[in-house]
Amino acid sequence: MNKQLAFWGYAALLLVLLAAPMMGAYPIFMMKLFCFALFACAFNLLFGYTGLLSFGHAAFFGGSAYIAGHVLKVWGVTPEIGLLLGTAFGALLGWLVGYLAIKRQGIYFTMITLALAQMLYFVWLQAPFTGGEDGLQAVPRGKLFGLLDLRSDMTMYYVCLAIVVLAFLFIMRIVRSPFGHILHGIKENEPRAISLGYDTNRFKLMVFVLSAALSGLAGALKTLVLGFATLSDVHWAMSGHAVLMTLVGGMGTLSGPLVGAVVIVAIENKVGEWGNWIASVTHIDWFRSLGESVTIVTGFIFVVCVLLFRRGIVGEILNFLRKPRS
Amino acid sequence: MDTIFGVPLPALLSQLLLGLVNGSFYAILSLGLAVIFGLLNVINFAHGALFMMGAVVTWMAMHYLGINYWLMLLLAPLVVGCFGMVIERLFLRWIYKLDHIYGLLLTLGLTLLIEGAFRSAYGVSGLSYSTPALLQGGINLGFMFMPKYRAWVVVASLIVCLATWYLIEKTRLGAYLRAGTENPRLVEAFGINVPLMITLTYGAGVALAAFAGVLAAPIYQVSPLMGQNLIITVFAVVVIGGMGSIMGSIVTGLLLGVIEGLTRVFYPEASSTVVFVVMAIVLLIRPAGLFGKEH
Amino acid sequence: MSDTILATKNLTKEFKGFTAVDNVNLQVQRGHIHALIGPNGAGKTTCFNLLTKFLEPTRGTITFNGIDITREKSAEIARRGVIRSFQISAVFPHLTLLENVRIALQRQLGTQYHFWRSDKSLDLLNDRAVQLLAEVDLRHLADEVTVNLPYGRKRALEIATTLAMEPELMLLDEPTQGMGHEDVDRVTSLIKEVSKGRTILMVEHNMKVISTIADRISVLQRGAILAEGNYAEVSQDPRVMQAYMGTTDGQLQGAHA
Amino acid sequence: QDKVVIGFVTDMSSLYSDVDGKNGATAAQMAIDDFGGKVLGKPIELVTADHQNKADIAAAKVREWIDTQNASMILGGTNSGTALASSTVANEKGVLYINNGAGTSALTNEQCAPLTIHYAYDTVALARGTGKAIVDSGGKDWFFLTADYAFGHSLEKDTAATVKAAGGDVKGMVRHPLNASDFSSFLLQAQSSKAQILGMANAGGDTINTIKAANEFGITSTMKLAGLLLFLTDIHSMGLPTTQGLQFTSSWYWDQNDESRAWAQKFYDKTKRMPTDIQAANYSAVMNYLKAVEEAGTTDSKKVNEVLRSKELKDFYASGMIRPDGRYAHDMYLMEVKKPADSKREWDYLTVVKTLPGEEVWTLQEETKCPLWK
Amino acid sequence: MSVQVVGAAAPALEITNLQGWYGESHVLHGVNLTVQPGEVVTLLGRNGAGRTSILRAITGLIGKRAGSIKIGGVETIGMPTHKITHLGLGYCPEERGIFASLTTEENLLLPPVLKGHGKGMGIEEIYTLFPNLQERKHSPGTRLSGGEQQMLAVARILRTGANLLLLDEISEGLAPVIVQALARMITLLRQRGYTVVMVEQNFRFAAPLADRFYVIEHGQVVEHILASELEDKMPLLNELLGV
Ligand SMILES: Nc1ncnc2c1ncn2[C@@H]1O[C@H](COP(=O)(O)OP(=O)(O)OP(=O)(O)O)[C@@H](O)[C@H]1O
Ligand SMILES: Nc1ncnc2c1ncn2[C@@H]1O[C@H](COP(=O)(O)OP(=O)(O)OP(=O)(O)O)[C@@H](O)[C@H]1O
Ligand SMILES: [Mg+2]
Ligand SMILES: [Mg+2]
Repeated sequence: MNKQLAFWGYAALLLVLLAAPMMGAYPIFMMKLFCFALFACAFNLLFGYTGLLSFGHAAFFGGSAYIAGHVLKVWGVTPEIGLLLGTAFGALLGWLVGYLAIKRQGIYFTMITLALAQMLYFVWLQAPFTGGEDGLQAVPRGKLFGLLDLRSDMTMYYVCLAIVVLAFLFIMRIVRSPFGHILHGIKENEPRAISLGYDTNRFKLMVFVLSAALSGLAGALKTLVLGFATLSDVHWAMSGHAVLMTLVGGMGTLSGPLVGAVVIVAIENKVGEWGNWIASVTHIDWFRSLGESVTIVTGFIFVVCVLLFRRGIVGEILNFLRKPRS
Repeated sequence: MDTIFGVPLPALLSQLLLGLVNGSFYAILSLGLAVIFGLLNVINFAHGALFMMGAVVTWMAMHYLGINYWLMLLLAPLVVGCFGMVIERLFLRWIYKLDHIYGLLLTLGLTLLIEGAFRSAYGVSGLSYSTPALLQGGINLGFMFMPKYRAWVVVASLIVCLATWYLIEKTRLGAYLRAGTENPRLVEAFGINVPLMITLTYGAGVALAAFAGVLAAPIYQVSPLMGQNLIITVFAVVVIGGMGSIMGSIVTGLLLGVIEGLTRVFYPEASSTVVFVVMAIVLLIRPAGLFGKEH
Repeated sequence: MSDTILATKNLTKEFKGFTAVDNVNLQVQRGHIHALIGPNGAGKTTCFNLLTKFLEPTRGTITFNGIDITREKSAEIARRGVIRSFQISAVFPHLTLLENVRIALQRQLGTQYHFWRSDKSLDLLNDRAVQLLAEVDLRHLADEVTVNLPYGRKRALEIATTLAMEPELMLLDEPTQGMGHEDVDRVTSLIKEVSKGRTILMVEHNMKVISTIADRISVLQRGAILAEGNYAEVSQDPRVMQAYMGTTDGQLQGAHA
Repeated sequence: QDKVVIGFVTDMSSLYSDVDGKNGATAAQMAIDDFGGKVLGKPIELVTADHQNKADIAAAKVREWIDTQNASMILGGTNSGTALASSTVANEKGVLYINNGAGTSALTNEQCAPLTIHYAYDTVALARGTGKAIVDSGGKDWFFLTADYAFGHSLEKDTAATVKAAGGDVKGMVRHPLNASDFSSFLLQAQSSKAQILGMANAGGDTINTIKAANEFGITSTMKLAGLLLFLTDIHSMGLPTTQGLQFTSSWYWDQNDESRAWAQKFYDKTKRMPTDIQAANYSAVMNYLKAVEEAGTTDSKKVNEVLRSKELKDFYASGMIRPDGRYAHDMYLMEVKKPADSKREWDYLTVVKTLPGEEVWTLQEETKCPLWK
Repeated sequence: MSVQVVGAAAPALEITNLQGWYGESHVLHGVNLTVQPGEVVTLLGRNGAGRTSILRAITGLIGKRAGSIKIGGVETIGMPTHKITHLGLGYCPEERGIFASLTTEENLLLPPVLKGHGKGMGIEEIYTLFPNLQERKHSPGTRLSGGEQQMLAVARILRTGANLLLLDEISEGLAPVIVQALARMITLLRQRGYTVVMVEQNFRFAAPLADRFYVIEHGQVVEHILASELEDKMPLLNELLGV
């Protein structure tokens, strides 16, 4: 019953997304949303399903964004190769960071990923090809497989949608695979999983690499869509974003990060307008300054989420649906 | 004899001393983090923001009320400590039973709020605070000119660090605190007012940050963003030292200040990355950090 | 293959100037229920920790089925068929009972790393899982979430999970601790039941349990083996009575009922 | 379309929000008000957004304004990354893009675009202005303190080249990580080089903390500090005692002449702060744009752009031509910070030491990589 | 809070209609029991019957509670845990609660001596009772063996001078020789006038020690047995406990 509901829900969502650009939705904005949604889902694979909170995912997202940007622009490779290399880079970096980080558990793990990502931030800042503060700009979209011209936003939109849907299905499969079940076990009780003969570090490393690779894909795709990669992609605030999107949407739920990404990206882009609107309705002029206070609003959401809606939007809904039954 | 790897010995010596000054800040900040983590199990991301608050409050007191530096050395930690206690009562109180992660996220949210509030009030270029008259000028050490104020920073923070260490590791109150970290309910069942103790502890940890803030005010530009970059480095210090280890955070703080100082001479570009490199190496060899206990 | 499934030679563990396990030479016969008893702090749990490599031995060797496993990692040893249970209960709290057992069964499929495979491939384990739950009388609770179970049930589940591993050698650390009489009896017969075709090494303070099921008993004291033999032999040993039983009147029920 | 929309995207909440930010928007709005609030009979609307220093947000905003509100000009603020991204989008959409806050000279060089105008300053001018002026006044031996990333490197490189060309000498340099907070160690290295001039090829908090530490360690008594990227607000926040004697280049100063003073006073009445050169440039740019619209009789970007580039601009902010590469080539000024005793009132901080002619300070035609100006 | 002594007649512990919850699950459904000063009372029951929960409710450690719990005549239902303890309570939890960051000796010395109550045992006396603890006094508390930790948990509250002891399964996991020592200890405590409420699985251990027994089932008292009635009610008891 529930499963069917979910299936139809996803199907309806897909239909809406397929039709969206025709109905006047803004393709670039939608694509940006997709990239962040994918990033959040990849992050959630680690956080929600394995219980490992990485605070360094910007390193994979942004790192791959740079790499993809560089190979697309300077080497002039085709988009699919750019995405592939970006993803591979995410995986490689994920392996390195993961190898160091999984030596510790819980919050230690978190701090290590944060610190390593911050170290990488300095690398990106200094590396000549990233353009420092200017960022890597004017990355061409090129032709997919040398055939399909992505310069058209419409074409790009459908390619982007296809990639993100496939990636999402892939994540879904990981979660519901034999591997995913062990991950769940590790999340619940790691010593027990060890005593059952599972090499938990290997599982953790694997899922870390998978998550990093998918984050890398998200970053590379973002570069392809928007045409640039900049320092904010590798800044720790980006990692914080992944956490926030997952938390707001509902961690450990498949669709939570999607919802979270929509909410957060919308806030980031629209809070100023909303502020003006509230100000015009309530006649309290203070709200007009909301646009300059995105960080304050973000901070507020963090606090409210942690204190009141720990399950996140989707999590709370699921919980609500579940309750009357049991 | 008078050069090491091409660097003159006196120059090296002065760099070591300067490193020690920075190390003092790391020590006192990571100590506060360690105290809070150790006793509340909360990763206090807001530590940087509260450090900043210590500095800004010092500036405000001077600017609006004419209260001098020396008084603020006491008052700022008190004020910010009280603010911390309010935070603890209002927010942190509800999340102790949850995973650490929530503490981190909550305090991250608070950081954004606090920094945002100060930024709207004071902008980002910051405010200037002058060195107290008593400590202006410097001492010529022969090989370098050491501003008196910097020497004072080292002394003041060492005293505060050691006093804190003694309090936690060697006194009865410290034993309550340590036990309280593991099983607060049980300690309460022994007749100790744990909620109050936790509130005070958070206040104290925060006061340490504020104290560092006061010390920093005359050296650095007092700005709403001054805590942002420091906090990540301090996190790394805490990880290297072994989280929750009091002595570990003090020693590692000082040590890293010195290592950073040396890097500034031999490979300046890497001086803010070196902390993370050290962290990676330490973790490879000792996953629990230099002073941490393996569970 | 010899009849000795597990043997230790001069096994020693020192903690900062304190020897918890001291030159222990333990021989466990295949098919036996072998009990390790001894006063508190004698080193029994430490011994288990060494055998499963949760601790690194200071000295000595461990051989399992004639193979030296001293240097192997915990997970490797588990894969060889040496499975332990913990002194505190170890379950996956937010999974159902069925899923708990299935996680243990999954390893036999060898697909644990297959993140691309559907979890439908795991359904073929359900029958076996239910069967295992039935063995410990938990079948009716198969779809309950574990966290809600009382302690004794969790222990039973833990045993079921352990059985799922088809262990050749099971290490049980105080399996009846914290259980009511009912449960103690159930678990005792359960252990007897599952010992068919495998070997069990257990730590237990409940003498009634020991006397009913143990084939052979080693008594540890201060890290060293004090006495060995079957129940009758060991219980007659005055040293054992002095160090462990505490009563010198030959009444060997111990304090436990 | 019944109104003319100008979009202004800048950093309103973090690192650069003081030099431009909210008050930058105020300046732009002042221009609209002074113009009469209407052009070609349609009301003018200023829409603003905070890009939080994120290029994706800046680009998205620009795109959105153009697509959904039919914005006819985009005014861009601080941060190079966001500026380059916005420029790309605006040009793609055929809309005029004028930037004031960003330092990057790439806007008019490698990444120049037909509809992009770089209005206030760029790093090349800052480097050349300060470098040449100081060497000319006798500061021959330089030591550089450089922020170790692309921006710092280019400031250092440009200044060093100028210094050498003017007959000066570079004694050494040290590259520090971004946000290094403690500069004492680097300063000791600078001091031991025995150079006369300390060129600070860094920005914002790094420059500020360098200056503070230089005072504390008595470096200022042996070396003269040269800021390569400094703003009035920086001086304001540090105060004169720490900054006195410091030299740097700026495109404008409020106390330059009667016209600038008059405008600055109006600005001050609204914001309680004196304007930075960027904020003044915002006013000037919007004003000139509106005049050009009127003259062109349309808001069509191509036409307005042609008008803007066709003649010499002149107002209280600056005068000069917009070159084919998009650079508004006006004069720049070498400033020196006053001694506290010479400062008569709040915000009375600088004296103009020297005017740097517009023909010299900007990227020259023979150097440019901009295809539009070959 | 004034501690009113309601005369010598006030029971050491008086529980009426106690309700208790963990989050949303209701585990105690109206418990009534009374313990007079100097008595040793044992709570019996099957696993999960709610015995531990009763002790937790008394100390205020359960999620939520309602009804009435009077200690020495003082109503405590609204009090925070740390205040309740100062009425002379000593609690030894089922899970032992040894602190890893403290050494054995620090663990032992941790609970503060309660003012205005009996004199606690001296440290010497405790070490004679549990020689293991003395031997390992400088090692971290959780490095002790399971049994040693159990001893430490009991020893710890004997020091504070609490005169109402709540002991949860203290014989669990101990070697017979130590269990016998504990039995002697409880007899001793009783002679010294302590009031003891024990939860025990090990009936053999509890039987000779207790004055009275309460049998708990589903969060309620279902049977009350005096030591003198024990023989007679044995079959009933066996049935209740499922022996
Ligand atoms: N990690 C450790 N560090 C230091 N000492 C330890 C450590 N682990 C155990 N010990 C000590 O080693 C001795 C043996 O402990 P062990 O847990 O093996 O005892 P046991 O026989 O299982 O006792 P019990 O029956 O009480 O569970 C104890 O005295 C204990 O204090
Ligand atoms: N922390 C908790 N959260 C939710 N339910 C709990 C919790 N602790 C105990 N329970 C439930 O409360 C009921 C009573 O448990 P309690 O521990 O009081 O029983 P007990 O008689 O002491 O049994 P045991 O022999 O297992 O110690 C049980 O059903 C148990 O599952
Ligand atoms: Mg043991
Ligand atoms: Mg119990």
